[in-house]
Amino acid sequence: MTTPGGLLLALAVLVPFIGVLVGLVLGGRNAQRVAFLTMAVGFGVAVAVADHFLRSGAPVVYLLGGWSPPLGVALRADALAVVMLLVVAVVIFGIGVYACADFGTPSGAREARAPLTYWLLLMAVWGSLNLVFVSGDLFTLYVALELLTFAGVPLVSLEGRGETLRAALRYLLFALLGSVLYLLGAVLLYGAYGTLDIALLAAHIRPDPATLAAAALMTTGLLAKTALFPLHIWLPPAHAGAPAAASAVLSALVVKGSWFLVVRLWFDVMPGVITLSAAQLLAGMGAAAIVFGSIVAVRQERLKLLVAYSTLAQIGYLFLMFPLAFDAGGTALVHGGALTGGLLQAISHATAKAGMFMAAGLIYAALGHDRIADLGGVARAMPVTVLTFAVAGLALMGVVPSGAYLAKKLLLYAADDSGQWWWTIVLQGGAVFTAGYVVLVLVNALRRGDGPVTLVVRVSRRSEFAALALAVCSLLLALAALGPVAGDLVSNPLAPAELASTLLTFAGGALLALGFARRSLLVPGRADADAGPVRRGMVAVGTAVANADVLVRRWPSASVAMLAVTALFGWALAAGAMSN
Amino acid sequence: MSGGTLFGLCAALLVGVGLYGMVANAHPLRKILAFNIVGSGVFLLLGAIARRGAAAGLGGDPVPQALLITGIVVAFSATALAVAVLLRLFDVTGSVTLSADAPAKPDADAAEAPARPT
Amino acid sequence: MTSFLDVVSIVAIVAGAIFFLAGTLGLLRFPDTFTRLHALTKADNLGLGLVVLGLLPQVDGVVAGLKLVVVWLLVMLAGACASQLVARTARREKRHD
Amino acid sequence: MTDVLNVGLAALIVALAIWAVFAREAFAAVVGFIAYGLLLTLVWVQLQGVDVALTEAAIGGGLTGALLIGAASRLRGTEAAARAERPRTLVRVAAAALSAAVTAALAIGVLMLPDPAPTLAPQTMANIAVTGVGNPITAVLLAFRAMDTLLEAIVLVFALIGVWSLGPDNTWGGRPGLRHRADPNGILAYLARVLPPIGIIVGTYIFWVGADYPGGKFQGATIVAAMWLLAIMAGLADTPPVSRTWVRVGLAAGPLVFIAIGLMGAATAGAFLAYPDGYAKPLIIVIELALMPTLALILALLIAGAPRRPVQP
Repeated sequence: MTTPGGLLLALAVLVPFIGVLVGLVLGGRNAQRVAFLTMAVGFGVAVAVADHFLRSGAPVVYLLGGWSPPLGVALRADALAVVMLLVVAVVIFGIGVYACADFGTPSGAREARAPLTYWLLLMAVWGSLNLVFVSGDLFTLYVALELLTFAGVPLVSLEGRGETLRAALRYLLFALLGSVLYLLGAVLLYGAYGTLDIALLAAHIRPDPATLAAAALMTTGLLAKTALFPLHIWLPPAHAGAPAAASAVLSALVVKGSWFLVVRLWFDVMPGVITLSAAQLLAGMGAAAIVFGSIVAVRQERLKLLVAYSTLAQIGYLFLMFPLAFDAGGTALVHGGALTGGLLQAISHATAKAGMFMAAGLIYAALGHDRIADLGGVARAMPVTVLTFAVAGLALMGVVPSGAYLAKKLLLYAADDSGQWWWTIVLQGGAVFTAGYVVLVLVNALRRGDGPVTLVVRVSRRSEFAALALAVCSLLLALAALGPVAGDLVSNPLAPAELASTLLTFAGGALLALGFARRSLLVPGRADADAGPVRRGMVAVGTAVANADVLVRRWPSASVAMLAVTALFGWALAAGAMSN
Repeated sequence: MSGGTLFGLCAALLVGVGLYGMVANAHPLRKILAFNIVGSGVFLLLGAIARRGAAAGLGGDPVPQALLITGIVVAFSATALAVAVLLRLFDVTGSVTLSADAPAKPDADAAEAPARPT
Repeated sequence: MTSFLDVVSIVAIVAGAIFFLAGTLGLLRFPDTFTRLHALTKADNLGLGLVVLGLLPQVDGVVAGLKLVVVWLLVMLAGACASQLVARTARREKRHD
Repeated sequence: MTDVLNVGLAALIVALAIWAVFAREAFAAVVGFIAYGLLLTLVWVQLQGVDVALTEAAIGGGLTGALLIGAASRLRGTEAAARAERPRTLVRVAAAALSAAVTAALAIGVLMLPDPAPTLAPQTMANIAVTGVGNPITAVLLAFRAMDTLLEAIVLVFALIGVWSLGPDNTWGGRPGLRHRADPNGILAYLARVLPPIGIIVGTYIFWVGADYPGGKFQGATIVAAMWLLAIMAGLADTPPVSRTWVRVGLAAGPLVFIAIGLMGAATAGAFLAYPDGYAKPLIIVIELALMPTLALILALLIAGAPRRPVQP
């Protein structure tokens, strides 16, 4: 049944889409104005949805056209959806403010290609994401996924250079392969149950062959769109090649859409069908992503690529919660502390990574390059931007009171409760890997340059502060989450235990950076051959990992990997169904 | 064997053939073509399922048939966008290879600073 | 009367099918573009025309019959124009094989 | 007899799919794919989906085929290089094995689907009277699942924005695609003069009967778009500059009217995309009427590509 405030869900989707259409008609400078108007209205809608949700304490539901499923399509907003609606509204606004400097159209100028398409696509991404969050029908969700892809791909190639076009094509083709697998799964589900409504499916789902095949296909398709290791073929070139204002959208928001759908599918459509071994497989891919992505990130010479590989590692984090979210018997996924932790992780990554990409973009614009080794002196020239990078880095590492900190706490509790000690190690170790590349960048940025830094372009103050604001949001997220989540989880950041853990993380990160960095961190000019055996060993490992990355990201290996992951999931699910 | 089951099995074959084509063909245009074959296999499966749901005097379940029409249009949009990216890639670089995506040399990249609207 | 019309239908459609078969055979076996086109037009025009003729007694209503005739005419138009274009391209590119 | 026909059809389709994947030349593969699309149309008829058959013929075979064949002839020179990049045998064997595994899993899934099959046909027929239309698929597309249809129009708009974003900076606002020139007295120009009036009538007819019989805005719009493209290819017409106001308005009008009527439903009939009692059919026709030109415009412009020729001031 439609609940009060239900129409707001339709508006959350329609407002950005109307913005795209009106912006297209008015064109030129007006597209940007329409975008900001849309952001104001859309934010209001998101707040109103949250208000209705908090007051009733139950999901907000809307039956489109008044037709109830299975014949009609329902929109639903549970706690997950409400939180994501709000977060995306905030992040889009932050990115929008940042993008004014890059994609603003001065008065009197003729309409230009990149600015117009940027503002239209920004709204397009937003509306598509909102649809992903609130849609209650697996086919409508398929359309939402495709909308998201069609909005994301042109963002990658906005600058029109050959390598970005190649990245866009890889992204599009791989994403299409992913979405076709998703659709295949949805079709099987319709054949088995005669409905695609999430709530109705959840009530009838049973572990028969069609359902298991559907689960494996849909999960893998979505993972390909999320770029979880080893399906990250498209992510590094696409995210690093796009203009910073677009990278922020792609990295902070677009990948969260398909991640959110995995959560929906596993927790809300087939919680009893998913087996613990499938969840371990998923989280195992996540753990591999953290190690792999972080090491390759530290091996990068260019800041934007480093940040892109950091996204690869952070996506891994988002999947660690799945094996920790099972009920006591290990038979079904339940909404609980682990899921809250995963959600917080997603939010803190969305805000921190947006801030980080923006900071990287500002540095690129100001220096005319983003070579990490040549960042010396930039901290003095652009203190706000380097601070942004540092704050975002701290937030990603999970320092108190960041959202990632709280997320880690929740996941650690869940790991303890379920006795899965190995995830405790991954969770603790993951922060050290994050610290590795953050330390690498900060050491280089804080180093005194050879001479005074010459800035090619004066970057906009407004952009700098928009980036900082998003990073600070991420760092203070735990405080905002205090209300809904138990307060005793957040401790004083200066308490000895916390301080020690933070320092330990930094120290571990520094060791990783020392070992893996492409150029010696302490003595910039020193050749690796003169280094000690440990450093040489680590360089060898780093090179091997980077080479493996090149291999994994070839089209044939990546697409074979996609099919293999499908088969593995099918096997993990079928084995569980047979033993039950 | 009913038409629904026969074409359902045919759909399974088309999906397999198309998936293989997406992996094994190097040319992006052939990948796009193979994507369309996988896509039509998926659609055919849904069509077979619709046919199995014939009832109430209808030859097939109209809901999946309506989904099919939407799906075909979405697949066409995807193809149009992919072909446009591919042709532009060819125009700009003179080649269509998807490999060799190693990051450009930093110096070469610094030389062509991003075109920032002023 | 009905059976007579049925016989007409069967004869016309079978004849049409034979023209289609001959046209396809020609398309596969003839040596160059122009002769292949020649074979193809037999299938398009005569084959389809006979099939339409055979179907005419079977339809109910004048409108449905008219639609069939329009289909035939449109195919002839499109076929004739397409053949022309193919033949001209073939001649320009001097590709007769 | 029908069984033999169906088995033959299925075998032919699989064979053409294999041809499209394995053929040496892209052009030959695309030609195989177009034939494949046409045969698929027959399959849809066999599966009692005439609406789907029309869509498949128009879009799956027709427009997609046109798009691919244009691309194949432009990219002819790149094929040799691509052939050299063919994956190694090991990868191909792995791909074949895994694809076969997917096929096998699907086949098991198909054979084990529940019997009797779940269906929404009775529910559709029980509620179709409210919508006032006679074609159940139109009822699903414009009443029960109208949201999907709205989103589908928006998908097309997004795709077009994406295609346009791929043009060079200096031709922004200009005309998409290349200027086609053809002999004004040639056969193509003749066809482009004779066919469009008929095509537009046929397209409108297919659109008009869609409310009660197989057909609808999409299939109709495709035919109209094809007629326009024919005129463009024959040099009788040109693509419009993408900065023209009428183009922009035309692109947005269909979805915006759809949304406006939907919101009117929220105010008067209790839900977004609901229709007030007794007004369902006229409103559905208004929506289709508004969508049809938008769809025709978008479909044609998607084929035409990114703006490449600046407008002369």
